[in-house]
Amino acid sequence: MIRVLVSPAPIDVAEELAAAEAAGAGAVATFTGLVRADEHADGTVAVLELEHYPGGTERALEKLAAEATARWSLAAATIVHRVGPMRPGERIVFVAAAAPHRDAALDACAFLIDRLKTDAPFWKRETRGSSASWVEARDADDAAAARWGN
Amino acid sequence: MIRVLVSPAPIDVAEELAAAEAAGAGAVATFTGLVRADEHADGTVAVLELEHYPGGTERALEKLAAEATARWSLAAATIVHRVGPMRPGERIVFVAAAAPHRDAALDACAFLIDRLKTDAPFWKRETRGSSASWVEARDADDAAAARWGN
Amino acid sequence: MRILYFAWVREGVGTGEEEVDLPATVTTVAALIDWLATRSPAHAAAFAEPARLRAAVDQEFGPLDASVVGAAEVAIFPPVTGG
Amino acid sequence: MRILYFAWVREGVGTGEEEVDLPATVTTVAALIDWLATRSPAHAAAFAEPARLRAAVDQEFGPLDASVVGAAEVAIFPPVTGG
Repeated sequence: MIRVLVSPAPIDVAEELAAAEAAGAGAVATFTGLVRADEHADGTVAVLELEHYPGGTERALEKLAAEATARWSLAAATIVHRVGPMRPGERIVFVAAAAPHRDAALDACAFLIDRLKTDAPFWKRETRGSSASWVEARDADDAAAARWGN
Repeated sequence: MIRVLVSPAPIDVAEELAAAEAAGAGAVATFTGLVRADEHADGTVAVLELEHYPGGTERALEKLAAEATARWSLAAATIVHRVGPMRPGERIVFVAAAAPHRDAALDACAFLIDRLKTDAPFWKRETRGSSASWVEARDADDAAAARWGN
Repeated sequence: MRILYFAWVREGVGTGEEEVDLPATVTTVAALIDWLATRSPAHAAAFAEPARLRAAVDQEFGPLDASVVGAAEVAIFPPVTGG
Repeated sequence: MRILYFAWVREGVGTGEEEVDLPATVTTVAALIDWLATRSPAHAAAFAEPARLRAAVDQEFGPLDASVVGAAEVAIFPPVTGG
């Protein structure tokens, strides 16, 4: 089962997790990314906005889920990413991998989120007080994605 | 936040995940283990029963959660393990780790489940058809736990 | 050819999408960016640092020397920051 | 001293818990197991392969040469298989 969803609606993790579990494998690993309220000198993040590439995003995520499914023989690969404005504490992204054994589920889950960070066309804009700025890409994300090879 | 629960009741992952998310960190990784319906020559698993060491189990799990919290500066570490009889598709175990960044959450989650497999006093008995047998420990579990050091 | 812009590239150029008639001499993403930069000062400013740009040709991510020959849609954008 | 048994060790011994008065000469888990084996043929059979046994002294997991001196509770069981 491959499940990809890009939506402005809040992410329902209970529903997504239940769907991944229903694939019948014994091990399900998940990762949830939430909007952090980082304290910076210029104030707390009040709003995070996610822009994406409609069509291109879904295509990139489906490709990623298919790659993970083939590599770890997954019973289920789920990628749900929220877009539009969101507030601290809200979920940005949820990924899940279901496999017969835990090492495959855990590795595939880490792969999905690492590669999503570098391969999927999303862009974050933070608003702190009255100033908005685009979030810069992190070299650490490239390094994390690179450890999985091509 | 450290949360340890050993109970015969079904595991409510939505509630547990929400509690881990509420700790305020940006990254939450989880692992769910479910009863598999492995097809063997002697028949499908009809019932899995988990025995444990009351008191000793909670102590071992709290120690494990505290170790993970210290090692990865977790905002939340959750270990919920079901005991008693359960059926294929039901959740046996749920672990969650919340941290400011994803690498810590993912590593801590893998650590929690790897070490739980070797360090927590649970024993599985499978009933297939009319015969019941205790599940043998796996060398692979010792190897997985050992990679985290002492 | 449909050209799409995202994030600060979109804001810099001043539009998210435009249709262009590409000269046959423009065959790569890098050449396309150079050619687009001549359309307005805003384009030129948005494309001032090609090292900060990424692209997808017909929704397929690729390097700046990827071919755009025959493509229907090229997207130009900053390094991605999702997840 | 309270002795606890779990899983197939419990089934083999025939009880999950017993109280024993330990001789002062018995100071380690391994010695305790040897001593318990003399209590009945069922104990002896359950403890026949010490390599398959694990133990916790006062709920602290330890090797078979761990001390039991002064302990209130010792648990003897097979390798764990949870998760």
